[in-house]
Amino acid sequence: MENLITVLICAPIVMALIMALVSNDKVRGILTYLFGTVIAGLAVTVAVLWFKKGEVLTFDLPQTEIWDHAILVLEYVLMLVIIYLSVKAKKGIISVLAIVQTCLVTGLELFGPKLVIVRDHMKMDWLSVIMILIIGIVGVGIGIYAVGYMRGYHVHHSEVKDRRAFFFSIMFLFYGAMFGLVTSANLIWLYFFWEVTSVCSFLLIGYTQTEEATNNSFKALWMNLLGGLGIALAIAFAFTFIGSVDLYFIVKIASQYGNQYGLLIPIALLGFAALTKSAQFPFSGWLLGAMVAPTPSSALLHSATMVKAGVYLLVRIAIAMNGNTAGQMIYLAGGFTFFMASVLAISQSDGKKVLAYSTISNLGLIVGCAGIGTKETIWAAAFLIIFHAITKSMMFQCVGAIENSTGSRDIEDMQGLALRYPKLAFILMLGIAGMFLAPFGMLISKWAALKAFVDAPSTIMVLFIAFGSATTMFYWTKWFAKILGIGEKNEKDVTEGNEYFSMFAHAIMLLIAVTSLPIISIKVVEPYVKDVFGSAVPAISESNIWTMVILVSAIFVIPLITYGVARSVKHKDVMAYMGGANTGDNKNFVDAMGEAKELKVSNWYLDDWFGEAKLFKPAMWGGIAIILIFLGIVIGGAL
Amino acid sequence: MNSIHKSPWLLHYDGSSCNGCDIEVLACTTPVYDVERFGVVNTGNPMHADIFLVTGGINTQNAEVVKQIYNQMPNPKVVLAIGTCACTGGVFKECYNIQGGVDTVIPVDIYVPGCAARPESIIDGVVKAVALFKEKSKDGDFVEVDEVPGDEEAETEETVAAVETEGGEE
Amino acid sequence: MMCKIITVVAFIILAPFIGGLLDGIDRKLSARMQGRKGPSVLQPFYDLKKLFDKQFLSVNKMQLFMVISYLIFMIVTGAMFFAGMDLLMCFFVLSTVVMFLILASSSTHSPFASIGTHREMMQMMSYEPMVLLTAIGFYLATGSFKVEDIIKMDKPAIIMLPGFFLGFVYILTIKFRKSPFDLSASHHAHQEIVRGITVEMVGPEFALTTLAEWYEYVFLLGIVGLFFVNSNPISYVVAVVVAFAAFFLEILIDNTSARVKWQLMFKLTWIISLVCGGVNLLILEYMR
Amino acid sequence: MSKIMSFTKIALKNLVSKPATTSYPFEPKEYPERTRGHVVLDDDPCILCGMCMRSCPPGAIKVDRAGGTWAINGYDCIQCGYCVEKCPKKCLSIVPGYTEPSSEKTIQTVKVEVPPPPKPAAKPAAPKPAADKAPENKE
Amino acid sequence: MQDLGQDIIKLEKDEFLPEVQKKRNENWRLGQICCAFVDGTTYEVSYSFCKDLEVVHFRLEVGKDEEVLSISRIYDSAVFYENEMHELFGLNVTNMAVDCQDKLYRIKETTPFVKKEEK
Amino acid sequence: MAKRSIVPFGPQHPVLPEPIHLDLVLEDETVVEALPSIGYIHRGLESLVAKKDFNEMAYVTERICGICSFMHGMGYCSTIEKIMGLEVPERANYLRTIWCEMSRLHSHLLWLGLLADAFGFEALFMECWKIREKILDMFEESTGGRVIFSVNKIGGVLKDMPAEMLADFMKRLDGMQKELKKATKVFMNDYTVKSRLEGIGILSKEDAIACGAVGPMMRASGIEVDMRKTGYAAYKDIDFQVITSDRCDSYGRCEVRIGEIFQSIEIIRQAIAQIPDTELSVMAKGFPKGEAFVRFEQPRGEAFYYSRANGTKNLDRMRVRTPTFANLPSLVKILQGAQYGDVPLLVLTIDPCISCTER
Ligand code: NFV
Ligand code: SF4
Ligand code: SF4
Ligand code: SF4
Repeated sequence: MENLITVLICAPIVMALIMALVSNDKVRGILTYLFGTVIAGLAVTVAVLWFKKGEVLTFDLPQTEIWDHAILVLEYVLMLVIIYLSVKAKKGIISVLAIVQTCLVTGLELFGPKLVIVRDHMKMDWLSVIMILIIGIVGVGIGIYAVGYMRGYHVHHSEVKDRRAFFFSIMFLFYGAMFGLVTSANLIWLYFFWEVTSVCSFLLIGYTQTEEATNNSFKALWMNLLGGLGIALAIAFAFTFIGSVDLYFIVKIASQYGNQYGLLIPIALLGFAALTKSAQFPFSGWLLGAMVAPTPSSALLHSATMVKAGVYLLVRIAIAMNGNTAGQMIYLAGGFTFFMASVLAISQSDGKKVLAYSTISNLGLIVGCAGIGTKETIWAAAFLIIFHAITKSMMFQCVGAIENSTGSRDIEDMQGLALRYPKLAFILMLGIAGMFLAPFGMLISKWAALKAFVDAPSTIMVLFIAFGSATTMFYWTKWFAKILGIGEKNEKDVTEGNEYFSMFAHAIMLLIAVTSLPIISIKVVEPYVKDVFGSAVPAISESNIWTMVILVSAIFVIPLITYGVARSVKHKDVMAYMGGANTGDNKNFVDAMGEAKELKVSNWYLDDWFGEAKLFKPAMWGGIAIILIFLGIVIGGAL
Repeated sequence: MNSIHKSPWLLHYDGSSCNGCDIEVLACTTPVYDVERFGVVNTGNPMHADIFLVTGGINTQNAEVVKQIYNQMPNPKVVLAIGTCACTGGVFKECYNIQGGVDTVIPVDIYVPGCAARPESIIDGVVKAVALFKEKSKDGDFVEVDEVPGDEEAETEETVAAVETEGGEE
Repeated sequence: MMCKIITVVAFIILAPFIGGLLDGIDRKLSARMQGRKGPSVLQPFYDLKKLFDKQFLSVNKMQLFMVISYLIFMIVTGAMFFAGMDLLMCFFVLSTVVMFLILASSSTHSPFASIGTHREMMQMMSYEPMVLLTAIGFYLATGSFKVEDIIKMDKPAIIMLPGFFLGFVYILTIKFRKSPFDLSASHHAHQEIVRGITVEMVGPEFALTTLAEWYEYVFLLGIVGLFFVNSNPISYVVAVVVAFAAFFLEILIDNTSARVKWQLMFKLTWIISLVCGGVNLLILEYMR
Repeated sequence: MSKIMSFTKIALKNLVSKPATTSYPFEPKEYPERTRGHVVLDDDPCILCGMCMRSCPPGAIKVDRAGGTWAINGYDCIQCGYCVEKCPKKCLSIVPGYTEPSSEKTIQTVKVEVPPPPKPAAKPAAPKPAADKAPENKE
Repeated sequence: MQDLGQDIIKLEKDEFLPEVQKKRNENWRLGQICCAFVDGTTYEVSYSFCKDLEVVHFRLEVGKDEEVLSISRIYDSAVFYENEMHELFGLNVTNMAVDCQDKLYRIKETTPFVKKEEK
Repeated sequence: MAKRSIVPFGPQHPVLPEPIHLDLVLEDETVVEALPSIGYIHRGLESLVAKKDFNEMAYVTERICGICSFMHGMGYCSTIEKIMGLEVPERANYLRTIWCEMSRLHSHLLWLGLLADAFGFEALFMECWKIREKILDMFEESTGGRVIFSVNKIGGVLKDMPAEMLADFMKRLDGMQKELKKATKVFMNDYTVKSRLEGIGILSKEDAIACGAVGPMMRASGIEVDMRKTGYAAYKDIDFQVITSDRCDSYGRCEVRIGEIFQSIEIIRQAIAQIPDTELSVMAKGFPKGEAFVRFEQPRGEAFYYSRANGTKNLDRMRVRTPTFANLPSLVKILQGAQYGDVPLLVLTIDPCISCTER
């Protein structure tokens, strides 16, 4: 197993180096398929092998010493890279963050007190396996999609310099970093991988090298570095107060002793770091800015995997947050973000922006679950991670494909997509339904979360969910409604086979995940919860889950039947009602000047209510307030 | 099979009436006359209507509108011309912008004279119209599309056919 | 089990009759409040039959498909409720139901239907929090989301849930499409959006929508009743009486208020949900 | 002060009191005597002078001297009463009762026996009741 | 029957606009504009201005093919009157703020009020 | 990121009894552009002067509109009376005044009802129309018509109202007043109603003058102009205060019209008390020659009547400038930036009468 994990982490990095050298498009495509298959295969193998044993595994990589040193060196390399890039872009101030944290961590490592408790550096449990599978399958799917997408992208955006070699290279590097992140138990290692993902994200956001992209990429960088600083500080505290940098040990201690002896401080700091990574308010800005990046990177980094690193970490430390101030900070930040982001999403008409807000919002929900830190919420959080990763990745890809075909990712331009691009529309509709409709996975998870919050009990979270669900419903529904409706048939679909392959693979994955929800619950999530909490109950009773599964089938079967019925009914076409001024084709009416005027039907965006101009700042300040107040309490309480 | 006589929903369109007949039609729905006693609902939407009440004569602009609304009403349907203007053009028939009564554009089933037509007359007219449904629905399968009945002058038929939407049943 | 099946079958068969009758009573009472004689109480049934008898015109084929799905899922929701299943799930499915209605109307590319659609969404956004909170209230009061468990309590839930009850009756005004919140479908009076969400539904299609609404009436009144039902058989009578009283109240509100705009509806509904639901929730959680 | 549901009192009062609705089609309506319903001709004194025809704003009256008929299109008459005012013989009157709605626009024709060239102040010849008021199809 | 300001003030075309502007400055409102086509040769255009209960009528006499300057830039509400005159009488009103292009009433006939004389 | 939609509002639209078309460009539900189009009722009846003689025209003009029918007939007759220099007998003047005010009552009540309908208060609509029926009954008893009266002739009126009838009417009006008080209170005080009226459709005093607004529209913007104060018919003998409001919004317009309802009853009361006993009409001899402008206060505001006679039985020109025509620019003005839900309401607050406007 140790070796396998090593390969899992190293192989992508090697592949990244190779990809950086390939400039031929065809070769790159073939290599991507090949490497992708290898990575996915490795991920699945790891998962299967681990499952055969089915127990928590702590281990060290072979030659841990070398790894330790390598990471130490690489940390400095990373720091230098950041300094170089930020100085080059005249944003040198950012490098201060990098210098401070790197020096802090490495300084402690090199010159700090000897660690009292040294444990294994690696750990594998159910959660790691879930993450590995997500990265390995969803992530690789996105990689395959990227081959076709980037080709189309450069056809459309001729102004952007073709740096695909760089793009794919970073992508593979990112896989490796992610695998490392989710298997590390040593905080210093985790910190290192964490920084690598930040830099990957930063590089990919700046892919187009436009001014906007550069600005946004640096925004992402400094926010993520702030998170990195959080981890660095957490490490520092752990070093000095606990004498260990073993994540699990820290969590265990903290969950046992609560806020005594400042044990909660590292937990709170880790939580803080996770908030930045998961783009919770006030750190949501970077994720929104990241939408300038080509869609595969949005799908991979900014929805399916990297941002999940934040919530992953939170779920890891959740048990230590149950019922204390650190937990309050996290769940308030999460709940607040869940609500605010879903409200803000209403005012967006850019498809990717909506997805971004929705991602932030859903991450907020997971964060909230983790912050509460009970069995049920962790159950819910695990499912939210799974469903969100699959669905969102699929939707990002779909919006990207739509953009490549229609030249726009504006929701208004998706009018009648069901007629124009039936295949893409199907994916999109499945995704939207998956995001909020009963009885799809996200909703079940949300339901579980709701129930868990009621039991917690946490009135404020219940209210956040109750109101946030309502707003969530609004923005999804209006998007959904847009896709149906009339449109011109037979528009040219330039989506490539590999893109469809990935999207349909996701769709199938989603359906499998939904229908096998009970199995996943019993085989994966419940054991995990049991491992952490000592016992497990699924948040939703089994009978309900089964009803849901039946409903899922119903939701496909019933419309199929009714579709047949509806088709067979005799009818006569009639003009749509336009007050008697219809010119006959349902698209034009007689206007005030007596001429035909084209009808326009647009969605609502409620700018005066929920516009970014109105709510973004308050949301930021709200987030800042929550974090400052509770961090203050945690730290103040310890002193 | 015929159930419309118990629930005739009506649509009122003001052609170029002077409002006199108009407000009398509205008055029919108000407490003193209350046509809802007979199940009449003033729908305001051609797609839901069974009876088409037109007040006022036909002029250049509203001819198209009247035809369109007529075509948007599902079968079976009847048309009532309310008021002298709608019957014949009335006092305005010599005006340059009045083509004449409603029957110059769509087939009219019942004429309700009066200037203004009294609510009582309108009620009588509606009652007569409802009786017509019995015959109308007997005319075979009304799910079938039928063109505007050709009991008018050829010229009318042409213009009406011109605004018919294309495409028959599916 | 047998008993459950009987209830569900009874719901499926009887609900349209009850719903239609309620509709008829509504129309009759409204007419009388307006000083009119009004139609017969059976009028809704005549209307329904007529609508089925009309020619079927269609703007978009998609619509019929959505409307049928709307009806079927509405029945499923009601059936789930009367089968004693999970209340929260009923509500979740209910929002799926509304989705179908929204999709039905938005598929037509009609300006009025489109505005109706958006208002319907706005309404949904307004009442959804209270709906969810109601389910949570029941859970806190009785320890279960399941209707079959809730009705086995020995005290009516209303004792614990007065705030939720108020809030729920409040949003019923929206769900029943009554003034002041009859914004998207314009059941009563004339509205700027013509018939809003149902504007392009012709004959049979409109009939199906009406039918679904009747099912919804019964389902919603069922929930009103649920606040009162407990293991005591007399409570069922009380529940029915209260459901009728609530219905009458809605008619009265309908006839004594102007239609407000959605802005006000949204604001008021959220505030009331927050106050009624939130306060009661806090109290319940504090009591726990 | 704003109140909510301030209409309640009126609504409830309406609910319990008798509705304002007439039972029109089931009970005939009683019109006030001035009601301008339709124009009737007392054919005795009529001299078919055509004054009414010329003064009628919509042109609803047709007087045919040669054929000896006076005809009115009830679907064209706007009940203005101008003919009544203008008739030199005062043989027209406008009385309650509206022209019935129907599916055809019919014209009421009255046969008028015009007396021989009138001698001033002479009584008209013995009238022959012109009962032929049967509607004729116009179109 | 008393009606204030019955007198109609005849104006020449060049003093017309300044007069109107003066009225506007004194906060008079535009009462109406009426056009009549008399004798088959001239248009009589009457402009009425009101203030409180007072009223003043200006009268322009315009030849058949002559032009009238629009006052719609002084009084917005003149737009409807002027378009109406143009559509029904064929009066040439120039410089209108909004020109409906004879689509105000969208009638079939052109200039129905002057037809007989012209054709 | 507001996106625009376009809604063809009308010509057939249930909320407006009359056909008028508006191209509404919306952002969400906010109207950013409103283009009205008229002409669906245009008949061109002013051109009938060439075909009908000037006496017949009295019957044509009262059919300009079925709501303000009486005053149209009267206005037209007045122009001819003025041209021919006829002195209308006093009783006729008083009768005209009474009928004018009854018209105003019926028109305002009709409007109140429609307004209630526009904001979705069906019961209130019914209540207003129920009360209005009583006035129609009075009309029918006195003139023989419910909405078109045909009692005006050049030189006077055709029908008299005997003293018993007047007394009876007064009694009925007293009864009505009580009911009206209750119903109008709802308009003025109800929370939901106020939420629809207050602050909606603001037309400032300056705008009102610039747009040439008339009638209640203008008076609700705080401008005190009422043509009845010029003292036509019997108004010279009647004591009344012009009702205005400074609110400038829909609520103000509603307030003004409600005030006028009660004022009308009061005016009728005064007129009945003072009505003299004279002839009903004077004979008009010959054909008129000359021209005349007359201004009257219609329910919707100031109307201009103009006739130009040339000494033959056909007039040269007859023109009516109706209040709604004058109020259209104000409508366009207040529609800008309104909410879509308020559009019918705003259209109604000018109390539009399209058949008057387009003639
Ligand atoms: N008042 C009035 Fe008229 C007139 N003149 C107006 O616009 O209603 Ni039909
Ligand atoms: S018939 Fe008379 S009342 Fe009716 S619209 Fe014509 S003119 Fe007006
Ligand atoms: S009815 Fe009178 S006016 Fe007419 S023809 Fe006879 S006599 Fe002459
Ligand atoms: S009442 Fe008027 S319309 Fe009727 S016939 Fe006499 S003049 Fe003609």
